[in-house]
Amino acid sequence: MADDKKFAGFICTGCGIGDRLDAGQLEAVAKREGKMATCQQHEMLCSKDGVQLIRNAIDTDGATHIMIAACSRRAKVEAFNFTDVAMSRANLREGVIWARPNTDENQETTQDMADDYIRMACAEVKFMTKPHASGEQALNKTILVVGGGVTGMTAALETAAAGFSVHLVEKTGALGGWAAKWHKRIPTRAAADGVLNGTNVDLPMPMDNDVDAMIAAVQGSDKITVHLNSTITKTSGAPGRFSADITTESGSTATENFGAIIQASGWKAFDASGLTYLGSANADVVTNVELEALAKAAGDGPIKRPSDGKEVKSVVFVQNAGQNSKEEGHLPYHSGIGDLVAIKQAMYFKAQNGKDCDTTILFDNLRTPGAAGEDFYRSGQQQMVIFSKGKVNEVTSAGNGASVSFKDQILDEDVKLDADLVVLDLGMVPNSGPNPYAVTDELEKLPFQERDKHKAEVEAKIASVTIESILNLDYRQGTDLPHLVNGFTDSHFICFPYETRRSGIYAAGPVRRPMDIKQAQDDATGAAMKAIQAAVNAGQGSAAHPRVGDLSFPSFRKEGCTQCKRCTVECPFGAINEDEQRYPQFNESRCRRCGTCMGACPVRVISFENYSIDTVGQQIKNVDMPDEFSEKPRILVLACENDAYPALDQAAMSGQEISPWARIIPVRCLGSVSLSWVTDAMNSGYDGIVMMGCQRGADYQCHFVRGSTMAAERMMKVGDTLQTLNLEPERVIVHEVAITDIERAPRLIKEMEEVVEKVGMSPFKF
Amino acid sequence: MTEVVATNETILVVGGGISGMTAALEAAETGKKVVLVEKLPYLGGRVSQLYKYFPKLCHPTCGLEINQRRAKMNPNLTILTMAEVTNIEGEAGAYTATVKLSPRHVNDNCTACGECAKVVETEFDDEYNYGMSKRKGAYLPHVMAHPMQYVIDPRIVGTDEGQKAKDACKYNAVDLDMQETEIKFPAGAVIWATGWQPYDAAKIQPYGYDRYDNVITNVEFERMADPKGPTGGKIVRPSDGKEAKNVAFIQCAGSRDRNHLYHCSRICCMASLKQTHYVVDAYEDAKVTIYYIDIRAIDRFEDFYATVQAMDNVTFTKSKVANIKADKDGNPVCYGVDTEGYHRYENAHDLVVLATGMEPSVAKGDFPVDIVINREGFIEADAANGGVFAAGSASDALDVNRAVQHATGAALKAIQVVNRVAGAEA
Amino acid sequence: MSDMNTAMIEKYRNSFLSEVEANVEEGEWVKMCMQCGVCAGSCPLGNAWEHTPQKIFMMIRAGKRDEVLTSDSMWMCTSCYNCIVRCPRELPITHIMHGLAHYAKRLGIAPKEQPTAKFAQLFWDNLMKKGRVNELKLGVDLYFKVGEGMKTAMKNKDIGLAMWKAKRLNPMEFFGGHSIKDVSGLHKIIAKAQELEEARIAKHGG
Amino acid sequence: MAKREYSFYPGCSSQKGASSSNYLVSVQTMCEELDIQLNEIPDWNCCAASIGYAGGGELPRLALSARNIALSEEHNPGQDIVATCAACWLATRETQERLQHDEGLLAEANTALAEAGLKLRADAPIKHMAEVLIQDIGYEEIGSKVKKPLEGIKIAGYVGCQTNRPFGIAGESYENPKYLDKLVETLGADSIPTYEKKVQCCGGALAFSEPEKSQEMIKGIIEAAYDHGADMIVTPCPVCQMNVEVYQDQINATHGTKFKMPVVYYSTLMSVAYGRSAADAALNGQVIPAKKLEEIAAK
Repeated sequence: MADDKKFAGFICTGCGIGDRLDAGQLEAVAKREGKMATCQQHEMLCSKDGVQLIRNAIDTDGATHIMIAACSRRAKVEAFNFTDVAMSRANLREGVIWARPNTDENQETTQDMADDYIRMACAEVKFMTKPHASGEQALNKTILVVGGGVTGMTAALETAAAGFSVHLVEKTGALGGWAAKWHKRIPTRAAADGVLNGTNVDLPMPMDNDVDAMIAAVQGSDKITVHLNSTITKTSGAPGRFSADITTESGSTATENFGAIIQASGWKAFDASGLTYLGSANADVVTNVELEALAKAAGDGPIKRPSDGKEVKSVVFVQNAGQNSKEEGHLPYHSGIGDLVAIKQAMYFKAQNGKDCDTTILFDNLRTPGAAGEDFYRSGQQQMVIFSKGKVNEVTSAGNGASVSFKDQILDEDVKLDADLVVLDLGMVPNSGPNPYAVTDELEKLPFQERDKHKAEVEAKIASVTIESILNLDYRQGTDLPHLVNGFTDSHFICFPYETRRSGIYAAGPVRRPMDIKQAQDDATGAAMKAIQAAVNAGQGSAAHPRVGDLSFPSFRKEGCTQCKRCTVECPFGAINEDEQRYPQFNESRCRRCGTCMGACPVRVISFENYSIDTVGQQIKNVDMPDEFSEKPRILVLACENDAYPALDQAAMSGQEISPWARIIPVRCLGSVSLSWVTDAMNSGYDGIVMMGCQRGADYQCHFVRGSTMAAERMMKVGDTLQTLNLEPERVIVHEVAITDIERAPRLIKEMEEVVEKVGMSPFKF
Repeated sequence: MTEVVATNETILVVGGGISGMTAALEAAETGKKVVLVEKLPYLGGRVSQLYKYFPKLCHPTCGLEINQRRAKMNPNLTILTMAEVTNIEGEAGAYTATVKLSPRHVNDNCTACGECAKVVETEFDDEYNYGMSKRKGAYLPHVMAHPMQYVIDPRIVGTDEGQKAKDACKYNAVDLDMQETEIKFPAGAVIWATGWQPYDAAKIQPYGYDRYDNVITNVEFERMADPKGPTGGKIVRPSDGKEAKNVAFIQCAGSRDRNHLYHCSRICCMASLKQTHYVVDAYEDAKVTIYYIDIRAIDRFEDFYATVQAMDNVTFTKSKVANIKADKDGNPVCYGVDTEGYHRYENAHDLVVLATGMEPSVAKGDFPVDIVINREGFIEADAANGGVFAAGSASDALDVNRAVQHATGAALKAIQVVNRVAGAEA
Repeated sequence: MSDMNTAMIEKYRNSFLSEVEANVEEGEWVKMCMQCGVCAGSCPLGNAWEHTPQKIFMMIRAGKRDEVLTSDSMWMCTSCYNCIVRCPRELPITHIMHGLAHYAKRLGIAPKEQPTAKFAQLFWDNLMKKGRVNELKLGVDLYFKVGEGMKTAMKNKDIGLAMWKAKRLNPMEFFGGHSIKDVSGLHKIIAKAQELEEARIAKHGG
Repeated sequence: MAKREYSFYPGCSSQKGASSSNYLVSVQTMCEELDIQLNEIPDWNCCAASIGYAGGGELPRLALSARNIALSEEHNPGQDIVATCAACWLATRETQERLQHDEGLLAEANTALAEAGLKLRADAPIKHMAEVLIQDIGYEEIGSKVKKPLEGIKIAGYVGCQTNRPFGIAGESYENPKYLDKLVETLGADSIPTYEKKVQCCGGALAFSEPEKSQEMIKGIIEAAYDHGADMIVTPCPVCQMNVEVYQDQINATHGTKFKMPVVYYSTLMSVAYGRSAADAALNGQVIPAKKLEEIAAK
């Protein structure tokens, strides 16, 4: 294709660009230096006829590569949406005229900036090609659901209802999971419209368990294939072409292909045996899970206490048993739904053992959120359930039954309370597979320099616990979904809760976060949505979140590859495997197009069609470099396109100045920044480099999760490179910049300006 | 005149906040045609007015940037701003929606160059900052607004201020003759994502929001903490602009209260813990008091709660403040009883922040379609709703994370309907 | 009733709560309290309360029968209704306080020397005589039955004098004074009402 | 404008020679001016205020007000019941609502009333005189009758408890009712909208039994009025009026204050503003004379 490239440039003179800048000169630069075959000016390029001008250049003059010099690439996206050509944009509005004061003494430097952005945009587009989908995937309309509890069944039913097929794999011999064991459900609704406040009004009551109906629906669906007593022994491939081995207890294996995967592996009850101080050994002290069995066994009759079968006349619920505690053998988090469960179970006694059965709930903060939650609390009070803010110290045996010692925090006194039965509110523990990043996560809690020292012991510690795999992925980076915290596989994004680090595999239900049936069902429906979407997008070869619709994907020059494996290790999404000759295998539809592999590659062989070592490297090289004595330093700014770049745009929009020496290049992610860009820039005479990425660490804000971390680690080594060039290390700096830093981001560039003043201009200007 | 190309396979999403955007984008990115209707001039809803999210303390505009980019690039998505759904007729698979379009008085020619705002002098309360600051009669709602187009306030149309704006525009983008119009189009399924609004704090009379300058709401405090906000991110007293270092948060201000909102608004506890960080980060000698009935922190939020509990300049008091009176220096004084062991208090603060709850944006009885709502006015999932599905905070008081999950599910519910219509599947 | 006074009430049992629910005016609301304390903070008498209303509700649910009924806290209520209008759960706290006070009185375990308890009784007896309150007799009764007799009377004599000057106090009231015509009718009505109420309470183990 | 008729429940304290007899006098004057006819409920009895609870149980106390309502229904059929005393109004209206919402209680009440050959529907609206003024008559008409505007007088509107809670005046807030201020302005005087003790309880119920407690509260009410430069306090409640007015000497004695703050009724103000004599306005009923009103009345 390279031969018949046809370059066309377009310069908008609207929004003051024409008034502030010498458009003629810009055009000259684009043609002479930028090698644009044609370059046209327009006073409003985003207008209908401006857009038509471009359209014609493409359709009639056959332009294949266009350079648009106008506003920021974030503006007028809909107007400049030419998907059939390679396109670059020079940011003359937000990037230049709005970022600089309109005064004569600034005129020259402002024009310099604009000229450079034209050069850069021309250079960039020259090395781009219009991305094409590889056609690696076809649309596969079958979804794999792992786990046959309420979450899994809901995911299966909702997926089927959208016209997709499902294979539902359940480890045990029956569908239904925990929910099938429950006597009744927490109500899903708040009080109906029109219900008044009162002491005897129609408030939500525990609901009948409808799991059997669900099971029937699943078994009755012609789109759902159920595999009982089965597990996943191998998963390979990528969205659109997953292949999974479904193996039965008896050992027979069936291999099926899937478009996407939903992991609904659920939860297990926290092991109470450690809670001896709460009487866990006492027969009449039961867990909230065990109580469901007692209640179910009693049918609608009175619940009897285990020790001697006496009808329970008094019961105490000990909330948060062993939860929210950093102590050994306790749960460090809170399961959240325990109080709703306790209210539900207290109502069992009111209904089955009589209204005069005394039920006391000892809570710390009563967690009954939302509309339905608060109404259920009222409902419990209406039933004369007694709620007491109490801190339980111990549960001791009193012959049969048990006695609870607690501090009533309202009455401010210590109480010893006898009861026929005591119920412990236990937390939910996720059923997740081994965390692929267990070691890294542990090590990153330590300061960088200490990590190597402790690596061995951490690895040993992690290896000492064996966790059964759920998915058995044959991925280079591990067999299962990464953990967020405490074993939960939830994504760490607040705005994008389903974005796991394994494209096309979505977790749902209590494996992501402790939740009740209703939440799990809502969650399963969302996961089903994402799974279907992943299959559809994979079928078109387009990227998943956040670069949705991006058709470009990484490729590499085999002859140049040294098989160093950096790319396979550093890919935040575990997208890259190694083929039998140990070369990287990119698995396009697992790839999120962040370019971290490109940044990682020491020999620069990895590239995207529209984003490569050259598309950026050439921009750096093509900046006009004034000589050492010009007093015109040049500062290269590599800014994350999601946060830092928008922050700089907004800075300009709100009247902040940006240094006239800065030349800003947006990058997909700081993780995609190749060290070679830094060394090239230094060699070609830049006086300073400012890199702006997202916050890293526990509360990372990087949309590619590890990108900014990877960049930071790489740049720690840049010091050495500078030493060899004997340049001052402070000429290169990496900052964490948020999209809200509209005042700070320009200041950070200014600070580099001051550094340059201090250490002097670079000697590498030729 | 806005044209909307739609069929019975089109999904109508009502409300362009985080839930509506999510539902619309998830459906559109699955290849469905979607029409998104938003009553304000920009997308993003309440989330765009927040400074940070709990528990990560990251920035909502970061996700908004991505969602807006998704929206700009997606050919399946039609966005109508300043638009309100006034009627929905028909049944699942065959609805007809009537939408009222209010005049923006600015057309798509707008390049957001801002010349109109430069010449207009008339100022109005800035809704984006809950009236804590002023904006011009020609304005960009906020610096991240999408669509990135200015708005001419109808109040200057017909005045020479309006004419000035028109004359200042080089691109014929200002259209003072623009009229309110009404359009009808078909849709197979509807996602109702009209979200929430802060409860009117003036109704909580004992707290004197309507009488004391230094009693503000949590949503106002959020704008105050934002560097782009009315105080440039400074936490100060509205009455005299002095630094507000001794700040009180009053939980359940309007929530869990039969005089106001029956329901627990779920997010307010976490929001106040988050805002406590703002205060503590702003001032070395900050002092924060949180008056609460129950702190409702769950799962991941528990750690967030623990971090704030560990701060030695933060006090938690289990008490619903009885009332507030201002002392001679304008300090709001909280009166009440700490119920843990009965201690009467009378605490003066620099600033009191009412953790006001969420109420549904659409009042009972104002829905343009038959829909099952509960006592609190939230939409219940019900077969009777046919092809209309609630998404996010229209269904319950939800935090952003849960709202987005719920909206993603709502998108599938809608897709199921239009897929049945299509007979074809996806 | 006496046996009920000594009835063994266990901790955190519904028995006392049920007793209050059945026998105390508006008692069925006690279970709905969520311990926010807004009533406690709203009471104009503030520190005069040994146990605040919200605490009393917790004590009832904790089965502290004697501590509640013998407490003088309920007698602190000035019927200002601040708590009622602010209560997020709409408990009619003023009435519950009156109800508890009356119930304690009825059981004969209300604090003997509580002045308001005495005054409230005097007020009732006074109005029962002629169907209308005789302020003068009430005042005088007060000085001698509640206050320290002559001392209190002397302390307040100036007020009496001033009121008399303002024609807002009539010494002649001491003899006869205002009355309704159908006093016996009123008495019959009240007697019947009392009888009905006794019956109701008896039914609920009063 | 047709005469307005109401079934009137004066209450014990406004009887001749009783503590708020002056209230009744000024109310009658005010009504004459506003063309209101008050038809006293024949043989009405005491409502037990909110202090009868020691001796009287729930039902007996309800029965007291029930009897008054029944008598009104019988003798003044179709007329709204109006009370001038906050306690009377509250007790009667509360009884009304309780009986309306509890059929059992209504039945029991009727059984009791039957003893005296009475019966009760409990459906007539029960109003405080302030409601009559604001809702039935309105500020405009009230203002139109003003002959001598109360110019130059600064008056603190003290609403108190029971006129304000739990029912209050429609559209007014419990924490910051504005109707007395509006009324004061309507009569040409200066109001004090920021008077923070507007709804502070005066401890009326404890005035006799525990004076030190109630007088502490009264002190705050008067102090605040002085702080705002008030010439006098106006109130719609006889208990408040008496409490706040008559104990000022004792408070001065105990706390070394120099209180001499007149406390008047809205009806006193109106009677004067409507050009009636000091006697008609019952200014002679003041324990602490309202000099500024006397001057205007004398003009």
